[in-house]
Amino acid sequence: MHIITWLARRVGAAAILLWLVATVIFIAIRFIPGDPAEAIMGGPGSQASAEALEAAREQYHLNEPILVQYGLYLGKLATGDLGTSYAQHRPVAQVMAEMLPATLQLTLIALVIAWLIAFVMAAIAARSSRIGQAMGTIIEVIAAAIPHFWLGAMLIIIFSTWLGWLPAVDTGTVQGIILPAVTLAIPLSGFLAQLMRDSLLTAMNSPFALAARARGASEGQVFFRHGFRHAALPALNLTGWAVAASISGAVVVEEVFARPGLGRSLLGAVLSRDMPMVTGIALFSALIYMVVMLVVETIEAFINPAAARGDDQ
Amino acid sequence: MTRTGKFLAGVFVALIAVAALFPSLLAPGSPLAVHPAEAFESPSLRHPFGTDESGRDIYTRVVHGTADSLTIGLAATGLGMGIAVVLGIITAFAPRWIDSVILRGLEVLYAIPTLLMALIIIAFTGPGTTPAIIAVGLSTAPGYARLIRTHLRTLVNSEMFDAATVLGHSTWRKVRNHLVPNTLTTLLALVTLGIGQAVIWASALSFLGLGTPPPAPEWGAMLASGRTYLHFAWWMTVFPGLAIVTVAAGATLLGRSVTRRST
Amino acid sequence: GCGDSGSTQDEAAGDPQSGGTLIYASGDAEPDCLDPHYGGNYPQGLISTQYLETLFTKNEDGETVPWLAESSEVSEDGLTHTITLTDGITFHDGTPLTSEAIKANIEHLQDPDTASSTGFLAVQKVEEVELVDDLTAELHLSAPDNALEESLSMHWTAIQSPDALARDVQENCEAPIGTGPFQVDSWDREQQINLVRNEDYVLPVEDPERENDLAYLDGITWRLIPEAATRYAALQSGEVHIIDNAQPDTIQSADNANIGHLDSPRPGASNRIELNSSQAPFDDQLVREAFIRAVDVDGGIQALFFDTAPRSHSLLSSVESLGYSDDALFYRDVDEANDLLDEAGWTDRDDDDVRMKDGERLEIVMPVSTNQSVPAEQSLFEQFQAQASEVGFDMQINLLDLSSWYAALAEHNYNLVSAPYTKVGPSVLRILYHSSSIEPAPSGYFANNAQVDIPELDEILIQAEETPDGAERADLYEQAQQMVLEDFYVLPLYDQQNHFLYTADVQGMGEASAIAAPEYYNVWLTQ
Amino acid sequence: MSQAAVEVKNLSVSFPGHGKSVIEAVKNVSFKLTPGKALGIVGESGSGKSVTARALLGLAGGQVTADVLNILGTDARKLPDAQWRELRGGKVAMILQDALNSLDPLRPIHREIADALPLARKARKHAAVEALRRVEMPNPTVRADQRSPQLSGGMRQRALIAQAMIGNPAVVVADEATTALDTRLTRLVLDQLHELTTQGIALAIISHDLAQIAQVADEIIVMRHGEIVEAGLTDQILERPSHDYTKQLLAAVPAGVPRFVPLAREVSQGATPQAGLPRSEASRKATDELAVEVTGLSKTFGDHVAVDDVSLSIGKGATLGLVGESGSGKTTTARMILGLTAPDTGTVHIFGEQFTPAKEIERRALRDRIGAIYQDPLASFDPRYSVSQILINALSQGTTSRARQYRKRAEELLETVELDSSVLSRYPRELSGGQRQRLAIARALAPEPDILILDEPVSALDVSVQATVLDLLDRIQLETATSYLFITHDLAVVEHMSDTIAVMTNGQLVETGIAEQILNHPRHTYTQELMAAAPTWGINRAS
Ligand SMILES: Nc1ncnc2c1ncn2[C@@H]1O[C@H](COP(=O)(O)OP(=O)(O)OP(=O)(O)O)[C@@H](O)[C@H]1O
Ligand SMILES: Nc1ncnc2c1ncn2[C@@H]1O[C@H](COP(=O)(O)OP(=O)(O)OP(=O)(O)O)[C@@H](O)[C@H]1O
Ligand SMILES: [Mg+2]
Ligand SMILES: [Mg+2]
Ligand code: NI
Repeated sequence: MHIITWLARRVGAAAILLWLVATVIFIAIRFIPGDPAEAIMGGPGSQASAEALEAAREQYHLNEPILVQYGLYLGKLATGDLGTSYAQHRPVAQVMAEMLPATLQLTLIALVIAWLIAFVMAAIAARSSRIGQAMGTIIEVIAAAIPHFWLGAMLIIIFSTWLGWLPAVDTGTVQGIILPAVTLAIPLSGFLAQLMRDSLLTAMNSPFALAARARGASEGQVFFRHGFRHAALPALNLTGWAVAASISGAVVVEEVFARPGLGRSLLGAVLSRDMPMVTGIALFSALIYMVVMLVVETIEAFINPAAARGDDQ
Repeated sequence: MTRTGKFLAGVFVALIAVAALFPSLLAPGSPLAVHPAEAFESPSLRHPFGTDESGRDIYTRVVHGTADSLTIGLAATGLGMGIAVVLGIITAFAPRWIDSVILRGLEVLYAIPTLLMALIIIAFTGPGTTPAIIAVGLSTAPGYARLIRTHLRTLVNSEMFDAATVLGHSTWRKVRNHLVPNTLTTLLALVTLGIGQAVIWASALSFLGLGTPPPAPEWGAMLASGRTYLHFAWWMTVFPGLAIVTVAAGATLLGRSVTRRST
Repeated sequence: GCGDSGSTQDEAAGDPQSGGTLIYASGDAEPDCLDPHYGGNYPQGLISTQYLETLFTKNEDGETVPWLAESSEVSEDGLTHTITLTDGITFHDGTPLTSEAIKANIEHLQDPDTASSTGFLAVQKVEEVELVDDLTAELHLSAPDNALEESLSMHWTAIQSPDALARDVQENCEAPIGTGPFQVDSWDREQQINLVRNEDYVLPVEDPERENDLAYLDGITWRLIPEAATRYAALQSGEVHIIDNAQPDTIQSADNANIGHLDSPRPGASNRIELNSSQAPFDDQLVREAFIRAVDVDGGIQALFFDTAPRSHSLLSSVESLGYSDDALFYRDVDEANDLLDEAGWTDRDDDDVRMKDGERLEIVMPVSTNQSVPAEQSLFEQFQAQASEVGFDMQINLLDLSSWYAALAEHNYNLVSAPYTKVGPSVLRILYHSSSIEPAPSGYFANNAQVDIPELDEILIQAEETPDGAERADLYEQAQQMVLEDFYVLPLYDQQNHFLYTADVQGMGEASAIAAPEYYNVWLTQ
Repeated sequence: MSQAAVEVKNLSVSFPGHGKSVIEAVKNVSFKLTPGKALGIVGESGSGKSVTARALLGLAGGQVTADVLNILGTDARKLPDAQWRELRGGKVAMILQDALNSLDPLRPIHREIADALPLARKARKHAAVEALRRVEMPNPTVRADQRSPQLSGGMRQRALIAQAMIGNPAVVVADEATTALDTRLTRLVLDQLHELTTQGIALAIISHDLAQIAQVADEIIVMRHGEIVEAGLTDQILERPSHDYTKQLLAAVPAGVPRFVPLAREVSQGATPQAGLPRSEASRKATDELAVEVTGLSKTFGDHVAVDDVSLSIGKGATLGLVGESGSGKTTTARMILGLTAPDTGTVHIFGEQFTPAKEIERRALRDRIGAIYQDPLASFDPRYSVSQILINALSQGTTSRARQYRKRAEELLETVELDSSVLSRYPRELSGGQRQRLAIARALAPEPDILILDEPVSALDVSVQATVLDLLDRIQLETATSYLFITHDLAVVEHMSDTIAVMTNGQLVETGIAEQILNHPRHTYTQELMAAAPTWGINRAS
């Protein structure tokens, strides 16, 4: 298939997916108990007057029939207008534009770190003895089982309080992002390493690895030329999920490390029933997921063109 | 698994089971009894895990919390798995168009991060134990559903199934003889793997103040309250945290060994 | 203010130096609005103290003294307050401070669209503001109010530029314009609020120690770090200079860590639990008393607060000179609690050992705002929960975010509540216990959470506010407090905690506004 | 004889087994490799051929001992790994057994071929293309950039040979270089290997198929259970095999053996008890009744036409052999006949009744009459079922897998396929390849079908096991007059098994006819090509 048709198809599929996400969230929000007008007026505690509520309904088109609202909503989305935050009374797009870079930075760095850790763990485990293997499994499983918030707290104690090496909160500097990113990365790396090691082991024991040895390749060469690629594939496959998981993790990590970002905004938005904000963040997460999937598939296509074209495997 | 491995796994499962079903056998005290005068005691013989800010014995709370945390993990996984099985079966057997519609739907849900979905669900229900279960269950369902669908599809298209077809077995018999038993093993593996993650997700919700409310000795909630005293009473955070990690990791290891055995 | 621990460092560090940005880490919820007229909660007061100023303030002896006002006068009948402003003060937007501002600000507070709660109640009695000249205004009251100047010393009534107030509410929330030593530069939501020095600042009251009127600090970065442990870790590692809402355990260990501590108890009400007397079971005084007997306040405070919070037996903060305290009323006696409940008719027990009466369980609900109750306080309530259950209460604690908490109160869905209320002066008692406070303010908040509804008490509170005689005022307030305490509407706990920790390079800490919010005008950083 | 390139004396290799036991994979093996000569190593599966070969590169993996292990003048017994690496590839090259998997699917094959060459990047690629050209890879420049999944089995095999050749080695070891290749490709690869010896390379060629090795090897050693049972010049081994095992191996080659003549003779006894040899075709009940009649079957996957208008028929009690290269549509045809894949067009009739198109319910009555056996039997068993459960499940129409009443029938079935009833409690994965294939046959026989569809039933088995399975199939057909559709790519097998032969290529049936006629007088060019490639066997079958 031509690369452009391929890309166009993927982008088309992504657009449909976004539309579906938007619809699901629209429906979900209609079902959330409570009066959206009340949320706009500052929550149920505000006891806003009936006129004020009516005005809010008017302003946010909450009086229209549901289909009209849906149409308005989609129309706005199509033009990139995510609406106005109930709580902050600012355009959601503006709020997100402020928050998104921080979260993206955090998740991307975390992803890279997770990949590195996973890779090193897998490499060490794959080359060690049976006991080493078992230890490796246990370490990976434990890493994958650590809750973010606990890990974050422990890292702060160790690296900020005891050792004083790294700042506990975001300082806007490079050091400031290390602990949050590592917190996010470690559980992820546990998952990735488990996957990687299995395929790494398979690859290192495969006939083609033997063939490489038979033509004089050293263990290192076998590892980098063959093992690495094969280990990377399944982990790469998991990256879409990993990004989604990191965004989940970011909710907690941003809270622990007092970092601004989508995660914290989301928590606030959910607590204050700020539905435009929730919608915006959900759509953006879905968008990020899809962009990542697209990138992942492109990389995969690069590593393994046959699979991408659907040839025999 | 080696013999020692099996033994250790057995002991682990037994301990967890006892802690969940008969916590008083392991820790006779009450997990809720406060003793302000004994607050913040560091681990000692009397209080192996120390005491918390209200002088409650953390060991007792951790043991009694097993049921709560595990119930959340089990219930959430059960819920997620239940939905996933239904969807998985529908997608695996229904006509192609239904399959692709549901598949799209699952992809949509999959594209929304778990915690985000859980938070949205909690926006419906308000915080609490049951909402946390529902939230975690619903938000993990799409992932399971995809796995189960793939598994079922593979089975249905397998030569094993073909062989039964050629022998003239009816669909129902094929399902009963091959599909259900082979899927159960996979489900068991998934469930054990899922419980650990569900416990973690639920504790994350507790941490955010959206899960089980205090003073119930749910581990996530204990952690959430312990983190305030992180600099002063590390034992309040370390032990419930270890409990979560142990159970989650233990369940994963168990799940892995189940998967191993069934392949 | 009371700078107990800050002053010792001052001398050692030498002369104040200009420059540097103070990094402040707040554990409070992010304000919805930086204009403290809007709503009016303590976090707004804390930050607006830096960029807004009030007409009056408190001196070191706790007396109300003029600040932006140069002088004030009360008419014989107590119905007219004449306020004259200090000349030569300009707002951050360059407009001069005139009497017009007093009118604009009071009207702003009274405008329902502002959705003011605290400030609204403070100026409730002002009927009209009449401009006498450029600097003088007359406030005409509906009834005498001897607390008016105290009320006007609070930042919830701080003076803002009339031009700025004319803007859209939302716009004004983003960057209120006042006369303070700092001004709002920008607001990065969920991260920080950036304040910069007001380069045109004029100190309304001469200070012989100051060479020029400008603040030493270039600015203040007001960060939001809700996690207590993270906040403290950030302080320890020097990433932030000051943290608020310091945890008791960290306060205790701060001394060893070369960290300064400022204890600035808030004025107004003490921190207390109010028992909702409007509905069962606390409509019965016996049950209220039984609850109070059942719980161990002293033990809990001792364990949880590490001697940083002395027990209070008063409705008012220890900084309020007219506070009345009765230790004898509050003690723990479980047997007595049981007897009281028996006497009140709660004699049956269900399977969970909860008392019953006429088929009703002895259930009490306590919504707790996680934004307002620090973890130690939440733990204290948990202890109460356990102790109350020993005598047969089924006490349920609902941890809620602020908005849901307000909603729970608005729906009267509570039996117990701990709601902080900060106001300067004893007139807070009228706000908290006058039956009219059962009606919600425009913001939706009603302050009489105990729902005390005693006509006699109402009268005393009004009288206390209207009398021009200081001694009579004190006497009336004492009567009022006695009534509320003796009928067990309230369980006092401790002063409203207001602890700040700061690193060794912060100098000059200790000054605070009338609402006990630290001021950073005189604070400087050693470089 | 010239100077030996490799000399091995008393080579033994052992692996740690379960617990403290030791697997002696190779025991006291001695041989020499001479420049310009080819040594053939034959033996059944697991006899230690590959381990021996790998030992020549220091890759045996286990505990290696030898009195002499001399490789190109180097004593390789205690060689450090770095020095081994100098030998590997450059001086001693190996074509690994598993050709389909010996190229990394993620790397372009030019890299796989040339990455060991000490040259610049461009030059390496150039060398790889040249090497591919030498092994007659079609379109070498394009192929060089492709990855192994894009290559057919034969192409991969040739790429591996190119890889072995590129460093100009003095010794080449080819391990089962032709397994899984169809006849034409086998021929080609064998020719290319032979070409090596003419270039003065010392060649070791390994196979379980004596006949194939005979094409190339100058000398042969026969291995069994890790030991050499017989060694000698090729002619001598083929004509005057002295060891019984060698004789058995020779007899097992189906090429040229008439129908129904057993292949797996216990040579010492002269004949297998069941098969009163030689049975003639005349002993079969010949009828004209058609068991299977297929008309106009077509199937398209996406835009790929897998099967194109195929019509064929199988008489009752007769065998139709279906041959064709890989991907020609054989399996798809079989699946359509079995009603597992719905054809786009065409019909299938079983004993005159319509089987396709039809609803599965309607088919069920006919299902009893048609059974199937697959290339990979393991995949067709539920891994959770033991042998007895598998059989009882089949016997009871899937109603139960435990009921006692079927036990006896199950044992009878096992007896029919010459399996001991002791395997009843075992699981399929615990059986050997030959046993599994028998179990598959036993299961297929449970409903006493009149037709068996056999899709490459012996491709995965080595010759001796293959022989027993083929004999079994013969016997069943004689006893029950079952019709067979026998799919294979092995001409020798098809010749031995079929009454009629159908030849497929690219989804089309190009030629159908009496076996004899197709084999000796092919009309279609494709068939002619196929036949020309078949090895000629100069084996003396007299024992
Ligand atoms: N790495 C290993 N570990 C343990 N046992 C091994 C190992 N490699 C080979 N073996 C055993 O050594 C024996 C000989 O194996 P080898 O691969 O040499 O057989 P082969 O003659 O090549 O068979 P085939 O025709 O199936 O390729 C077998 O029993 C095998 O199980
Ligand atoms: N389910 C399917 N979907 C798509 N293509 C298929 C499918 N099954 C078979 N094909 C394609 O149809 C063609 C014929 O396949 P088939 O398996 O029938 O070949 P074959 O002759 O049995 O080959 P082999 O000898 O390798 O088994 C191949 O190109 C194959 O890739
Ligand atoms: Mg081999
Ligand atoms: Mg096939
Ligand atoms: Ni003071």
